[in-house]
Amino acid sequence: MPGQPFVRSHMLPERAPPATAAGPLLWLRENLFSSWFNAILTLLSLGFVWYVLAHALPWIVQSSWTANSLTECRQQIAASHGPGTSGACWAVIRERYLQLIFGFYPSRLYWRPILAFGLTLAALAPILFPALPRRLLWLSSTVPFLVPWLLWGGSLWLPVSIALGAVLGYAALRLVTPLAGSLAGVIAAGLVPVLWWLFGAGPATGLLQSALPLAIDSVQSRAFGGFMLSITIGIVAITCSLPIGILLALGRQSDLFIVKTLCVGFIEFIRGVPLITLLFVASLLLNYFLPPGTSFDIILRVIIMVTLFAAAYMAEVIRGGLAALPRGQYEAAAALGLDYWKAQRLIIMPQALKISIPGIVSTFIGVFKDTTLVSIIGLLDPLGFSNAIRADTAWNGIVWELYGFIAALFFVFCFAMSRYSMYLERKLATEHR
Amino acid sequence: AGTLDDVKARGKVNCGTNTGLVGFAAPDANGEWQGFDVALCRAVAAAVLGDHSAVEFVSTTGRTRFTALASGEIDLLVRNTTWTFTRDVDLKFTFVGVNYYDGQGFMVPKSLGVTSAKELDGATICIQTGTTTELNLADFFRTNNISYEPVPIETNAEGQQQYLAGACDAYTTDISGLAATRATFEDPTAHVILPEIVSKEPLGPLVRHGDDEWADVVRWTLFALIAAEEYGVTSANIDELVANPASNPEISRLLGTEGDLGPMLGLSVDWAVKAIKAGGNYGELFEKFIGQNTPIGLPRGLNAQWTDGGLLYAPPFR
Amino acid sequence: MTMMTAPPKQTFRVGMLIHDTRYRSLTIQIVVLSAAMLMAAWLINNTIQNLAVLGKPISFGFLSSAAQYDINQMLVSYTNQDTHLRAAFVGLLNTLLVAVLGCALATVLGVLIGVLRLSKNWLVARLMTAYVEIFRNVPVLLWIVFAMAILIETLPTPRDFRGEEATASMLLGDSIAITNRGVYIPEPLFSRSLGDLPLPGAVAISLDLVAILALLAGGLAASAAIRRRAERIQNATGKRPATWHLRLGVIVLPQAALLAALGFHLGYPELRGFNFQGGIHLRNSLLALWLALSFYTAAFIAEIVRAGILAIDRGQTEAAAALGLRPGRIMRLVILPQALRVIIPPLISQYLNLTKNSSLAIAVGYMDITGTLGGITLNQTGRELECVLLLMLVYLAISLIISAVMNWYNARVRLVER
Amino acid sequence: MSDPSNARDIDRSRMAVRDEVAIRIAGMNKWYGSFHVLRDIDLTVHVGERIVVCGPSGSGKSTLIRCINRLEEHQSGSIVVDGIELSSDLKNIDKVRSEVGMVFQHFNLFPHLTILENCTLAPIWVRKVPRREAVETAMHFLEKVRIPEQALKYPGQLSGGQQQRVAIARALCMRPRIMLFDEPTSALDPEMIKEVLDTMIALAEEGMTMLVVTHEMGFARQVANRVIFMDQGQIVEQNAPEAFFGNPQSDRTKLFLSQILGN
Amino acid sequence: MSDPSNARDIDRSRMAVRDEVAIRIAGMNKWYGSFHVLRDIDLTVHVGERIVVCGPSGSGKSTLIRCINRLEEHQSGSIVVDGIELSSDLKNIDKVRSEVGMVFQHFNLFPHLTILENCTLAPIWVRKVPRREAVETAMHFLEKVRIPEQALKYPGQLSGGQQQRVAIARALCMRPRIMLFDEPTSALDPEMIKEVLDTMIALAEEGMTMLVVTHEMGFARQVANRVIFMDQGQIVEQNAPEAFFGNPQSDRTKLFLSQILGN
Ligand SMILES: Nc1ncnc2c1ncn2[C@@H]1O[C@H](COP(=O)(O)OP(=O)(O)OP(=O)(O)O)[C@@H](O)[C@H]1O
Ligand SMILES: Nc1ncnc2c1ncn2[C@@H]1O[C@H](COP(=O)(O)OP(=O)(O)OP(=O)(O)O)[C@@H](O)[C@H]1O
Ligand SMILES: [Mg+2]
Ligand SMILES: [Mg+2]
Repeated sequence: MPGQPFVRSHMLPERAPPATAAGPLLWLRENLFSSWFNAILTLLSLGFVWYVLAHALPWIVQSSWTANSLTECRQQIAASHGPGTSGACWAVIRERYLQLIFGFYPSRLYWRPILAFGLTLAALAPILFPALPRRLLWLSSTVPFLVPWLLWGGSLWLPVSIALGAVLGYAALRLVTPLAGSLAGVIAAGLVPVLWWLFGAGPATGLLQSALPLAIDSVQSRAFGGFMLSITIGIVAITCSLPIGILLALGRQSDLFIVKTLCVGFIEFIRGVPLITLLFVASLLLNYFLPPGTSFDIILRVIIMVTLFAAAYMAEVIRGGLAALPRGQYEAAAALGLDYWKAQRLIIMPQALKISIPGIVSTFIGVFKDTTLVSIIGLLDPLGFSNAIRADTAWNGIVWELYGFIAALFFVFCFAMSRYSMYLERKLATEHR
Repeated sequence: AGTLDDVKARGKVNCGTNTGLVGFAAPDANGEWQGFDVALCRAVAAAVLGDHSAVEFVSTTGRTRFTALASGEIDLLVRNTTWTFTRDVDLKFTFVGVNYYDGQGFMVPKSLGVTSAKELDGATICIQTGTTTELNLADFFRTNNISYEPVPIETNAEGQQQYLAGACDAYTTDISGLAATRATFEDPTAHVILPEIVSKEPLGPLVRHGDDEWADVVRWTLFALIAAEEYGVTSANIDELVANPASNPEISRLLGTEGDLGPMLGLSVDWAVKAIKAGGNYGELFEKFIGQNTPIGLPRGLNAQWTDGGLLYAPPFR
Repeated sequence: MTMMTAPPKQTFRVGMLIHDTRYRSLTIQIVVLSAAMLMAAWLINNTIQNLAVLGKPISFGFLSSAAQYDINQMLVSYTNQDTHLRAAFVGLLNTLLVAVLGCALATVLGVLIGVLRLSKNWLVARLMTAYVEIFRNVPVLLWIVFAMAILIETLPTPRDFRGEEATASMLLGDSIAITNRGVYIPEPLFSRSLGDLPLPGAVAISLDLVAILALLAGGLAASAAIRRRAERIQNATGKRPATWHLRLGVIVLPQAALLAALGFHLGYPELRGFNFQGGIHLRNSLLALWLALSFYTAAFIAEIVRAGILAIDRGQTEAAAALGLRPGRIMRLVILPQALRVIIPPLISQYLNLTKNSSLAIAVGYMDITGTLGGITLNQTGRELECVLLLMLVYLAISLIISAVMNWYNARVRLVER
Repeated sequence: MSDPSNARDIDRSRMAVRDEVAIRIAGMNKWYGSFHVLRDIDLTVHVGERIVVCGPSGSGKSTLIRCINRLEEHQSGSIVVDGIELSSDLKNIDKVRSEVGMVFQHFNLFPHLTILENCTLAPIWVRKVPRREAVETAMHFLEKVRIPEQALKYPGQLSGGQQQRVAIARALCMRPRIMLFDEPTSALDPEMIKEVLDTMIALAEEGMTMLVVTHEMGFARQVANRVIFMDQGQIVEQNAPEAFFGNPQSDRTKLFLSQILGN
Repeated sequence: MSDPSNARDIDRSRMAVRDEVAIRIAGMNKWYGSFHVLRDIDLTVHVGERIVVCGPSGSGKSTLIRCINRLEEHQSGSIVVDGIELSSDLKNIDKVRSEVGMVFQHFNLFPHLTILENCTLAPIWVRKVPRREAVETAMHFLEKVRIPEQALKYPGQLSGGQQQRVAIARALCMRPRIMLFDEPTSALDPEMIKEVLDTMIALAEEGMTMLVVTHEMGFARQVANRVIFMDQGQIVEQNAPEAFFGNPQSDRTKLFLSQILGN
């Protein structure tokens, strides 16, 4: 018999679920003890957490902050916590944390790297957080010239004349394009600044400097060390690798066979070898490849190699962004009469880069972590510096405190950045495009 | 242009050092490099530029040190580097002298009960790589027909850590390094340095091949420090000796109060005075950084003046 | 259908090199190619000049001279009288060894952690998140030196095993010794060994191993045959016979027989002289590198696995469940085949990263190819250019092989789309 | 809204409803956390009945039919399917699931398997049918849904309508006695809706017991012998289609119908 | 299918066709690889003509109009647009593209730019119009498509119909003499189709030369002065709309019309 017609006369109210379906007990049961297997896992995890804390906490807490050498540390700890207690000797961090952070940078000039770092953050802010006013982008475009000047010091006119190169490139683009077409324009825009930087910038700086001396103390890059070195290498490499990476990605996407082959070859080569071999190239071979007699500073050489390294990875990230753009965007741009470079600049790149930001941030984290490798070629990054500190008679034999401090600093940086990139990924995923 | 002109034009000496070796080179809490090797760099800077702080220290590893020198990144390398035939001839460097006569030895815990390196059959031995040490070690064990387990390590700090923790039975490196390391132990007396010295390790500063003017400057700066000790010239009495030239003409020539040795080198007349005043004569430097009164506590041994039965022998200043 | 009329002939003008799409790409490519060649020529020319100035013409002759240094861990025989080339080969094998071990452990850990991160158990999921965050946000080099320090500082020395009041003891009936010089485990020995099979290049392979592997291959083939038979039966009758005991049997029994025939026994490590002797010695350097690389990479693999599983639409599980499939079968027949497609490509690039990161071995003195060819050989001979170039070539070859495998796999499993 | 009634005449001869009970739900309640989704559901479905469930979005339609093959758990009340009471006993669940076929809004075909493999997977692994036989059954049902020629393609190569027909064939291959449909046409383009509805009508003509969540009122009129209207987790009204559409009783039903038909 | 003819009366006064030739295609062939997509196309479009192109899927309609502004290259024959022969010379291509506006099926608005920026981008960068003027023009055309109030929003915030109208405005801002439309309404929901068609009708009334690929037969009847039917890469039939719909000559046309109108 099929069911009878039925009409509900009154609507039922919503009722609370039965007791087994809510409350903290339910939470415990569902999240920690939902089955015997889960219960075992929970107990094991609790045991593990307890084990780790029981060993690490006393060591961290029963420590010495004031000693001047490892021996003194041991005495102090034995005195205050009883003999045989093992405790951390944080005194080494107290004495050396400035060195671990700034290396040999002159202490009266510490404000410069701090200011530079702050400026970098400020410049990144409008790029990273689209909600901020667009006018801040002007700051972003001056910072790449300002920050190196703050770090290395010297004449103010040097960054000015280097920035002038960028201006000249833009001018060349605007001048040449109407006369000789956009391809010639782009070539001119690439060539003019390079020529200027190679031949014009030096004399111009000299001239300006003699006309109006404006300079701050210059600091050799040998004085760079500790975290400042890591951050400098990381930021400079990422900033410089971005344009190279864009060009490589465009090259790899293009249908010009030779261009494509060259780009693919470069990218795959760099990605195929470990960074440490590239650092060997920087420290051992780069001088062979340059004209006899040229020799420049190891940190610059390292930055060059790390930049190339980052550029290859960046190219792949940006290629992913380009691939994610629908073909219609290219076609619509073409149908409006935009040529290749204009379409790239106005339509494609702004979108592709935005999609790629999480990938770029991840690349940056990777490069930043990899800067520790420079300790292997003798640069005094935090890890390298920890060795130097351990070579001091007073601190010979100290291990965990230094490693712990360095690890904690790296963790704070990288964790913050990875959170940011996750936030971006979520935002991009939900954003209407 | 020659390196000397470059250095003068630059106003700084670029000096390659170790990334950190107790007593020989390490940055102190103020970020100043200190140590026996470092002091030689400072003396050269003082001699050439008149300012013992006009030095840029470039920390180098075993792998990068020769490239740094060959490429001109550094002007001289003072990094406990052993003078060997191939380095001098094949790698094309010029060793200008010896600032420390060393030899490779072994350190073992007393409790091991070993009294000779020949008893180390089957032992685990920590060696610092990138030096001649591993070659000497291989040779020693091969000639004595005994086996060993090498544990290669990158830095002295790690070697010490492994040795102390018992991860190796013996630690081998230059005797100076062993002594320096032992000195920092909680209980130095619990460790012995075995009598065998398995190699000759003349450690000295080196410069590039083919720049004899610069090699001379470094060479004679080193000799000036050595000679100063021989003649009793110290940083304490040097001012007085310059003011009242002594009867010893050798001292006068060294200090520039007589003759013009300095200008012959392309330096000022009082170059040696500045070099000695930078940190003291050889003996003073030795005592200050690695000698008996330092935690490192090295005896002079081979590094005593020839007059005391050592090997230090500065050619005449004339 | 239609005659192709040839395009109208146009007279060529120079301007067309830039304006005409047909010539333009050619022009660009020629410009780029000549720029690249000029650049290369410039670099090579500089190098030649520099080498001439230094008096060190490129030559690989040093590879055939005696290395004169010892390597503590080798998979093929090596003495300090062997050549630099052989030392490099020993290093390469060590690189491959740690890479293979590392990939295996990283995969196991990564999968475990990735799956546990999705666990309904709140505590476990949190712990695994903490693991992932901690490991991937601290540089791998730091982990390597950290691991080494832990092994050295926290484990007992061989001395602690000695005497009446020994503070440490061997595990599993005196068969495994965990010391701060490494772990000693029993080694397989054969009292009736078949001897070695010499191969060209002074490499020798143990015939016992060959026999065991051959028999293992045979056993696997037989097992596969049994599986195929089970499948045939299932296809024919719908019932799948239980075959695991048979399949296990054909693998295990012949092996056992062979081992008995070869006189297989274990060589236990024992404390003699300064060290444990006998057994297989897993050195600290290997262990530290292996553990650090594996734990570090496992954090990344865990994320990949998690993403791979999450990438499979819930609908797939529901549809399979609605068809009456059991959870185990759903995992095996529906989820895994799909998730693997998502997981494997990034997984392989993690393998690649691990292999490249193994070059950090020098930080703990593990003699991989960077430690031999790029380390001591380079130091002793002063042949930077040759050593570093060779080193890069070796890594490049490894990478290219791994990515070739990856591309092959990707092409094979790509989902068919419209 | 396409109206399949023009397309062909329906053979109602075999669509008789028998007395046997296929599904009996009594006093069933379900909560998501503390949100009360299904409230005191009572519903009896007889063998051969074709029931259309409709109602506003979020009213619990999907949840209801997902409870019937226990893709969701209910917290109180009872559900008996084909004589088997649904409890947390795994065996019961397995039995019920192989008696009840389900078709989803988004098809949920397995993209890594061919169409044929999609259809034979469950018979082989759950029903333990020999492969040959499974293939024959699969081809039979693929013919029934009129796409035998696609058997060796992959789901990604098919249009949406074709995929949904495969999903129906896949469910039929388990020879279920009851079929559940959760908005089977709402993810499809208009041209494709018709082909899927035709397939479902053919199924109804063969006397299959069907529970269909859909807003295709043409289909409901033509095929259903009962329409159930749900709102806020409760059954508000149920009736034969003519009565339901012609003379809705409840205010909510009227409102809903005016919205959906006015569109 | 919505029928805009009910919506408003069409002002045909300005829709006269002039003698001037806007597009002349002669003996044009195109291959994709070895697949012959367009075969011996001959077509002359006069200034002010409004041509509707229809035909089954895959018949080459899109390819044809994409050839006209050289989004695709043709391999033989000639295409002359507004007196400019399309060759591989970049300058010609640029000129043609700024004479010819194109509207795509999927709008292809630039999602990172506001509506206004979408409309001013090309005038500023290609036509080198001062920004102020470009904005004025843009607002003018946005008013014409009746969404001036959306000017500062982003495309993602607009409905499909609004987006398509913006796409039309964007093309118009370049002040093209010819407009190409590739199925401008097929990605839209039925309610939105009408608003876009209305916009296109308004454009036609102003005498714009238009080539429209569409299956909106109501639009064709009302606006077109020629309907072209394509199949397998060839023009099979062309005629005035009344004749085309009332009395199709070719069998293929008849079949196609029966399918599309019967639906
Ligand atoms: N897994 C879940 N957890 C919590 N709430 C849920 C879950 N699934 C569904 N709900 C909620 O339960 C209610 C009923 O959902 P259900 O999917 O059954 O509605 P529906 O009638 O099928 O609606 P629609 O027509 O949109 O499919 C909705 O309010 C929904 O938000
Ligand atoms: N880039 C391409 N490469 C190869 N073949 C293509 C390409 N673009 C289109 N085709 C093929 O050319 C033929 C014509 O395509 P076109 O897009 O012009 O058809 P259409 O008439 O617009 O069809 P629809 O109504 O589906 O849009 C189709 O068979 C299509 O598969
Ligand atoms: Mg639903
Ligand atoms: Mg088309």
